[in-house]
Amino acid sequence: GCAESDRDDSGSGSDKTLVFGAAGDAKVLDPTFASDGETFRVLRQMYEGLVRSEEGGTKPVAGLAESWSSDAAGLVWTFKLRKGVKFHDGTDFNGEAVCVNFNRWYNAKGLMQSPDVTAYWQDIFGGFAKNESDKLPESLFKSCSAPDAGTAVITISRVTSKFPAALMLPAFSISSPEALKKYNADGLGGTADSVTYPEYATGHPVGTGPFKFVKWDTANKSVELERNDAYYGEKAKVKKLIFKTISDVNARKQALKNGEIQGYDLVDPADIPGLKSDGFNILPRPAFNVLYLAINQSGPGKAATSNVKVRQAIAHAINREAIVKAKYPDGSSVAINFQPPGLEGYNDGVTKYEYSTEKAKQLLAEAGVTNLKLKFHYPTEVTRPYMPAPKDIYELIAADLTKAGITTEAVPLKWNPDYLNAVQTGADHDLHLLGWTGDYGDAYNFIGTFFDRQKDEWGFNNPTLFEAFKKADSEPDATKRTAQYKEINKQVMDFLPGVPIAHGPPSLVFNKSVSGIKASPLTDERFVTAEVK
Amino acid sequence: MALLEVKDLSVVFARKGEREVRAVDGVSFDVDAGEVVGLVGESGCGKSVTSLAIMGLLPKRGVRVSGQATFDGMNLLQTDERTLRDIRGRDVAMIFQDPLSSLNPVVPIGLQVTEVLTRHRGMKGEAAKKEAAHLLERVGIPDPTRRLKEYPHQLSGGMRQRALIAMAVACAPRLLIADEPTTALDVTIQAQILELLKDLVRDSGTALLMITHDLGVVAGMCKSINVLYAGRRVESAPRRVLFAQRHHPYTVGLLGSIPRLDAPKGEKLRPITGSVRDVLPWAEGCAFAPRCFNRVDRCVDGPPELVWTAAQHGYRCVNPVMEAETAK
Amino acid sequence: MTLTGRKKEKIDRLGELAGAPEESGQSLLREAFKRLRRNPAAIAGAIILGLFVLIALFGPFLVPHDPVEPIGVDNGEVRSGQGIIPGISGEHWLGYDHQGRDEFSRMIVGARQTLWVGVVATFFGLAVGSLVGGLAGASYGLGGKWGRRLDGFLMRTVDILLAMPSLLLAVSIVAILGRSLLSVMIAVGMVSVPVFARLLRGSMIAQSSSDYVLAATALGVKRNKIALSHLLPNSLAPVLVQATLTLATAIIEAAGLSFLGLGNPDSAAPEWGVMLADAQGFLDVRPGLAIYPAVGIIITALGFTLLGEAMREALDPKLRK
Amino acid sequence: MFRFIVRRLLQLIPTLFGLSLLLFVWLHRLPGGPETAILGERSTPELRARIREEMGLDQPIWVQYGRFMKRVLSGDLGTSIGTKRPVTTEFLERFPGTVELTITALIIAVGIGIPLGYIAARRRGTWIDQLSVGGALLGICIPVFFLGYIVKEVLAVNFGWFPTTGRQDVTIDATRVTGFFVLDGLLTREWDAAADAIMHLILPGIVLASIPLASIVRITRASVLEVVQEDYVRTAEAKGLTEQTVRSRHILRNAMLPVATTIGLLTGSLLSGAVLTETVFAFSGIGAFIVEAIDRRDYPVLMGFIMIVAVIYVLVNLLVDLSYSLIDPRVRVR
Amino acid sequence: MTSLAKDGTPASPLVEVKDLKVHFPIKKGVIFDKVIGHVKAVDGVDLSIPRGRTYGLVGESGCGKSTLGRALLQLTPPTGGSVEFDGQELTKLAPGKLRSMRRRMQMIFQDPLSSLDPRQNVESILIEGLAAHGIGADRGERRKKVAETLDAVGLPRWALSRYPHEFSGGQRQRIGIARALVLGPDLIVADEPVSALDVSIQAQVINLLEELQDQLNLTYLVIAHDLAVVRHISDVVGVMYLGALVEEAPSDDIYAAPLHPYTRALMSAVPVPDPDVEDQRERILLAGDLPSPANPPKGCRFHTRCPWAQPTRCADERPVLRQITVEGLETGSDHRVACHWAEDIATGKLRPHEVKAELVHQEAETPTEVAPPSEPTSII
Ligand SMILES: Nc1ncnc2c1ncn2[C@@H]1O[C@H](COP(=O)(O)OP(=O)(O)OP(=O)(O)O)[C@@H](O)[C@H]1O
Ligand SMILES: Nc1ncnc2c1ncn2[C@@H]1O[C@H](COP(=O)(O)OP(=O)(O)OP(=O)(O)O)[C@@H](O)[C@H]1O
Ligand SMILES: [Mg+2]
Ligand SMILES: [Mg+2]
Repeated sequence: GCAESDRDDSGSGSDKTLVFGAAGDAKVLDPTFASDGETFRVLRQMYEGLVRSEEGGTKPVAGLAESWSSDAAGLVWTFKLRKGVKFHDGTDFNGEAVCVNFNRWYNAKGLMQSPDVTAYWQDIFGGFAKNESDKLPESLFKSCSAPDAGTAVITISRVTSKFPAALMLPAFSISSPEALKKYNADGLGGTADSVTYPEYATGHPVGTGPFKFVKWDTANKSVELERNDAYYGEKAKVKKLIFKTISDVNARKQALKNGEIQGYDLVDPADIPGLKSDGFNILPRPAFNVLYLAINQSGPGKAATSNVKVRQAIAHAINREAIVKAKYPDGSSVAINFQPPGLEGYNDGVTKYEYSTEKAKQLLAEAGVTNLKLKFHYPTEVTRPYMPAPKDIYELIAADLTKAGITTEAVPLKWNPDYLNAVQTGADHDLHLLGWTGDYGDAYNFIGTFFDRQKDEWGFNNPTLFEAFKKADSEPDATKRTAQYKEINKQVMDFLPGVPIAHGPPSLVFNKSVSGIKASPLTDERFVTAEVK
Repeated sequence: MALLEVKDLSVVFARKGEREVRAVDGVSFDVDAGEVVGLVGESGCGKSVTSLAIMGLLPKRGVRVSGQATFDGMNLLQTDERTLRDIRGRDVAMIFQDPLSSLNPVVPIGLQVTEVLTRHRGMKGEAAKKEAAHLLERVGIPDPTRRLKEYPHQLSGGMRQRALIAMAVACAPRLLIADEPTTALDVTIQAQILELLKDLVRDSGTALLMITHDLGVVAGMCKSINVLYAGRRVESAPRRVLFAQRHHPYTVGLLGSIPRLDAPKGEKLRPITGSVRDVLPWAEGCAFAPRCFNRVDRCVDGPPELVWTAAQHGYRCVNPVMEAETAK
Repeated sequence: MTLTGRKKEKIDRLGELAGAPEESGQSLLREAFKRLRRNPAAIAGAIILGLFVLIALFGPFLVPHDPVEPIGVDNGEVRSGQGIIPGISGEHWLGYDHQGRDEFSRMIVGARQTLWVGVVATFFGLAVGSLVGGLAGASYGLGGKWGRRLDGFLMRTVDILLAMPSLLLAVSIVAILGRSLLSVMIAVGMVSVPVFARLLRGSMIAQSSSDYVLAATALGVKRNKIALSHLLPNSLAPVLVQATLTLATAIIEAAGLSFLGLGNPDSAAPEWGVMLADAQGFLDVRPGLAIYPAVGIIITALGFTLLGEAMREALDPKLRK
Repeated sequence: MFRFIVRRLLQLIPTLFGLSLLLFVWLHRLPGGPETAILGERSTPELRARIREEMGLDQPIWVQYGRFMKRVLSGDLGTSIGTKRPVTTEFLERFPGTVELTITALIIAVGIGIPLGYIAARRRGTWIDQLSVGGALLGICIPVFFLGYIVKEVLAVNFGWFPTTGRQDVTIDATRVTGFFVLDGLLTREWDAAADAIMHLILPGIVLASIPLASIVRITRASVLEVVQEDYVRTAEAKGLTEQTVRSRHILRNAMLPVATTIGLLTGSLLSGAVLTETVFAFSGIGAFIVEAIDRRDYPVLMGFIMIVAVIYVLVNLLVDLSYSLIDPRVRVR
Repeated sequence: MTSLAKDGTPASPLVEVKDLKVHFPIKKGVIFDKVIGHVKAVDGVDLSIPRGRTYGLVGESGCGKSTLGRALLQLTPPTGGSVEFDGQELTKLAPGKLRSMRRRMQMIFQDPLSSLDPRQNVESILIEGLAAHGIGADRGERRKKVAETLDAVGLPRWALSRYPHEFSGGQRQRIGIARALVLGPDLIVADEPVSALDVSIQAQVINLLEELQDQLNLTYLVIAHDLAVVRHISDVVGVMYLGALVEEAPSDDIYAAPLHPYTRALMSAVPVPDPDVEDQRERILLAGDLPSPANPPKGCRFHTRCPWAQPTRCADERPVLRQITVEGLETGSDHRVACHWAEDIATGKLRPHEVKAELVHQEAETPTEVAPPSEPTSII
């Protein structure tokens, strides 16, 4: 009966189905355990957290919490919750439910403490109520209380710039306490090297979002959701939303052309003009990422690379404009910071290293380095939003470096785990390509992730820099913090641990018949507004 | 008119880029109903090619066949493939040298027999099976109904040859060509098979063209004998005539080569020197000349003609061996 | 006998024609080669391969452009990130590749690397496979009870190799040896090891029951010598034929590895397989980038296969008729 | 026969044991472990160390192997590190797809390959011969991703005859019984589901068939060439049998033996080798999953899958050997 | 046993075979092979070959002739019995000693082509044996020896650089003979040396063998299925049936007075190239085929096909080779027969009767091993 009446008020699009081509399978349906973009995309349609990102942007805006405030010390946060929200199972969303979720995470035991299982909790909040491993840090989360149904108060143990922005991560979505209990959400089975997810995580996700879970057809690589007719906000315009996994980008394109899917993510930049001329809608996301060339200072060529002149020479040698022009889609830009423009802390006034082979040669000469040969790692079989064609980019950089008199030895490795393993551990790499896409709108999520402590990836120890990060992170005042980040960016670009290269906008594409979706730099596209003609 | 008249049959293998091989070179002979005619010669002299040419079984490409092979008034060499298929197996049948390789290893004996019956006598199902069992029995295979279900490898050599004969005589052919039917068999089995063939000819009036390299075999069963050398008939005579007085040095040599069971011990064999490879092209003279003990200058003047004596005895030799010399 | 003068000569000459051939002894291989020369397919294959080898040898000296110089990127003509890759022009006969390099020059220069990959990979597979298969075959054929056990052990090992998905095999070889041209070639070669091993073993076992092996035993020749100087040479024909055919597939499989991101690390150096794999991002934009190397590979593979098949026929005694 | 089967199955045990040991050591020697795969760009040495410790990857390899074997012997293949689902479940879910695909490909390859090989042999040395062999070769020479692309572009995008991805239209609400979609459709009488599943098999089937096609053509050709000059074919001709009878009963039946072995071998390699096809067609099968597992260093999945694939490979070849004795009565399996 | 050499002096035996048995196991089993039976290819054969003489062995295909020949040369290890060669027991010889002993005993094969390595030219075929035994100090010396041998077998010098396939059948067999001769052996086992050859070539080879024996005082064991050939070249003929000798006699006696029913049947089956003989003679046609050596009939092995088989003894008592004395029949001391009723048959007291053919079930001897794969598996 309910569906019948809905049909009338939501118009002609109501019984339509939208099939979206995802590049990978969702891995789990419990947000707590999720850590990858493909899983997030599915969960975001079913779940909501206290905070969410603004549509099409990176700033935190109201989610299930309509507003929030902290005490002066920045440790006690009070969230005013949205009223009249119900979970898909019909139970009420309230402060109690928020605390149940936070306490569930905080009190995780056993396998739940595995970094493999609760990756984002550990990333943001560190440890648990009772840390079972001495390697776990103290938890950032301290307690949660619900003074009334419309309020949740969360206390944290120290000031950090991450909070509450990080709460927009889907991993901190609020599940129905009823369902958590009913489907034994914490009942992870097996042993650490052979974990099994409980029922909740594999087949019964219950959130508050605009779509409800229908089925997960692993044999046909698809997840099916349907409109949540009891959604408090504007209801979804399509009846069914299906995510179908097509990992090969050419296959996604052909599936779109053949009408099997109505849209897909991670469009190959080279395909964009063609798709456009075929009448498909390209939705470029703002470039919330950065590609950099890391120069490891304790690699085989450390004698040279630890010399800042050599690093500067490398920076000058690379024709970043040409690379961006040749290999990136429209709307890309050459990077001069290790963070994208538009994010607080971005600094226009950093030292820029213009393309000049001459200057590079001169700097090398000044450094007294001749016949420099560097080991250059690059990943294969991968395209990242910030790096559409790593091999091509490597080849262009290598050609540039050769011109400046630096020879490179190529070490191509499979992205995961070989490549990441090789460049993030040990010291057997001089140059490598890597980058980052922001999780939420915060500078620390970029530069902090890269440079806030000594890392094998970079191989340098710069206590001043590390100290600056610590200071900025614990600065409760946002404006001050931004100024500090600006300063850090300048510092970084003078120290030049690597060369930022590009910010590239990844794109989604949709069929002509689909409208109403807005691209998000955080890949937080909301299908609730999608309309299929 | 004889049942089968072969006239001037020639077969040339002419494949691109290879030397032409004149395997059969103007061979003529007749076979009458109810009689056994022998075709004798060493390996490679063209016996098999002759029989295959008559049957129309030579490969289609790279072969030139000329002359005539008239069977019952019909020139088999000019007959189209479709008609030939009707004749083969029904009017003219053939059995081959190696009984194992001549039977399809993956098809039961029964089916291999019944398929002929089905093809030419339109028999099907039980009737065909019954008839097949009857045929097997006729060629002396014990317990035929069981044998029908068996595969060639389950039969002994002699049984296989019998099964092949059963297939050949399934439609009571008027002409049977046997290409060295006993060469692969033991003497005791050979005797059984030869006896069987003799009986068949006697009982059904079938004409039999017996191809062999064993003069002993033809001595016992053929009415007339043709000796082939390098693709040509070098001597032809009724068997008693041939064994009594052979004229061609080749025939003489052949007989001199065979150790006889009944000959007294200590007698030396008198083989022909050289081998079949040492041939002279017929166009140049007598092909046998290089191996001949009796050769003269005239031998290489040109191709010798077949000379006929009164007793239907022909020989292709310019310096034939006469009676006195045979003993030598 | 009564033959005189010229006539006798004639007979002797003609008579000996068959017995004593013109030149000195012709081994089976030579005979096979003669048959090969008459086979149009073999000739076609040989011509293709001859051209291929010529290009591989001399191509690099004849190309109009440097095959690794990103001309098109430097001058801004190529913007593959936006789907702009200019095609055939007077200056660049096959256009640019996605990195702004001259496609024609890359095709020509790539022939060498392609050939090299095929040859080395096949050689590796052949060498290891023959070693294993030869040892197994010889010990089975000549070695008695213990020989059979050794053979059993070796063949079980080969079975394991065969049961292992070849992709995993290749991937892990490349992972363990590190990515280099050599490990790609070894990986491709490794996949054909079981094929060669089983082929040679089968062939040797078949030969080991032949009369000439018995004859050699009767002569008192030592087992090792029999294995090496009789069994091996006589069993090699099918293996060699297979090697020719493997050469073709090796090139293709090396390309497959590049497609999976495991190819030659020096990716700028042109090789058809790599070029083909690189082209997959631009199938819509410039299908030519896939077509040229694909056609190159197909023609080469065709050449090897034609020759291989013809060799098989030439060497096969059963098909000699 | 029974003895033969038992014997072969028993022989499987040492092979599997050897394979597991080899594989285990081999896999664990690969650089990078599941921890890097799990953590991706955000990995830190501390996190990696913790995961290694928790998963027991820091223990000596033989201890790990012992643990693995203990679990396997108790019938548990463990769970996937990547999906946290039991390896057996994953396998049961993905294997049917691969089987369906393999069967389709074999039907196509055999259906085209055997006639083509036969014709090539009968017209040996003519242009038809060269064309068939060359044409079959074309299939294997064009890389799967390219062929897949072309086939999809022409038959799907252009003509719209076939779907290009997946095993079934995601909007069809089909009941799953066995996991074999076509079979399920037939069992549940959901005809449209079955038909749709078949349509989804055709393009990947064609592409996958291109790999075994060349082999089948070549073997058929060689085999027919050998058989046609056998004496029994001459006997059959001498019996005056019709051309069809000679061809089917006497030539092809004998020529099929080596072809059958080849098909058996190919089946084995197709089962685990359909990687690229599965990827290009977003087809849920084990090939693509194995590749993912390699990337993730998902040891349990790799061990489990490869062992199962090895068993299946052996079983398929056992079947081929048995079918041998059906086609050829001379062969007594031993 | 004494016999006279050609020149009339008593010859000492070069080879003494006693109770030689070769049983090939028939294996079956689930995991490990169990022996479930034996093919009794040779089952208790005694024979003795005097120096410089020729012993001929005839019998139907599959009766074990080749196996006997090979076992004698230790090419197939015998299951039991002894082989004494020039006073040396071969069966107990160490492998190394045996190998050097091989110089003195050589073999000639039935199929000349398949017994020659197609990839060796004649020179290396002939030198191989010399090298294996270190005969001849250097290459030159060996070549000389090879050349002499080539002359002896009547092959032209140009043959040296040729390959086996370039020769005709007769020439190939000469190469095979030369290979055996070049080592200067005492004994030559010739397994069907002429069966694959044309009659004219056959005669040439037979003559050659005889000449060589005269020149070099060779001892031959000649195996053949053609009684006429065997009788022609042999001094003593042994008739074999299903793994055992049924009759042994000087070659003249065997024709003049065949004693064993099987010998009689064999004799009557051999076709004679003489119409008169053929027309007159009476055939003893044997029914059926040779029974399987894996499961030989009890008692006299021949009794299932014997036209003279008697209800007693034949089916349950295995006859031994013995000498018989019959009135009116000249049988030498070296004429032995294995038949219970030989006397009665010889005198004509027993008459042949009809025999019904029994089924002989043939099975593929060695089950075909499943063919190895020859196609590349693809990575992708
Ligand atoms: N298909 C063929 N192509 C070329 N030459 C052939 C072919 N078949 C036969 N010959 C040649 O024809 C000649 C006669 O061969 P044929 O088979 O008739 O001899 P044969 O007398 O039957 O000998 P055998 O006793 O060995 O069976 C031989 O020299 C042979 O080489
Ligand atoms: N290696 C072996 N393994 C098992 N059985 C064998 C073996 N060699 C020979 N036989 C069997 O031994 C028996 C005698 O074989 P042998 O070869 O000695 O016979 P033959 O008299 O030489 O026959 P032919 O005249 O056919 O050469 C046959 O039944 C044969 O199948
Ligand atoms: Mg013939
Ligand atoms: Mg023998």
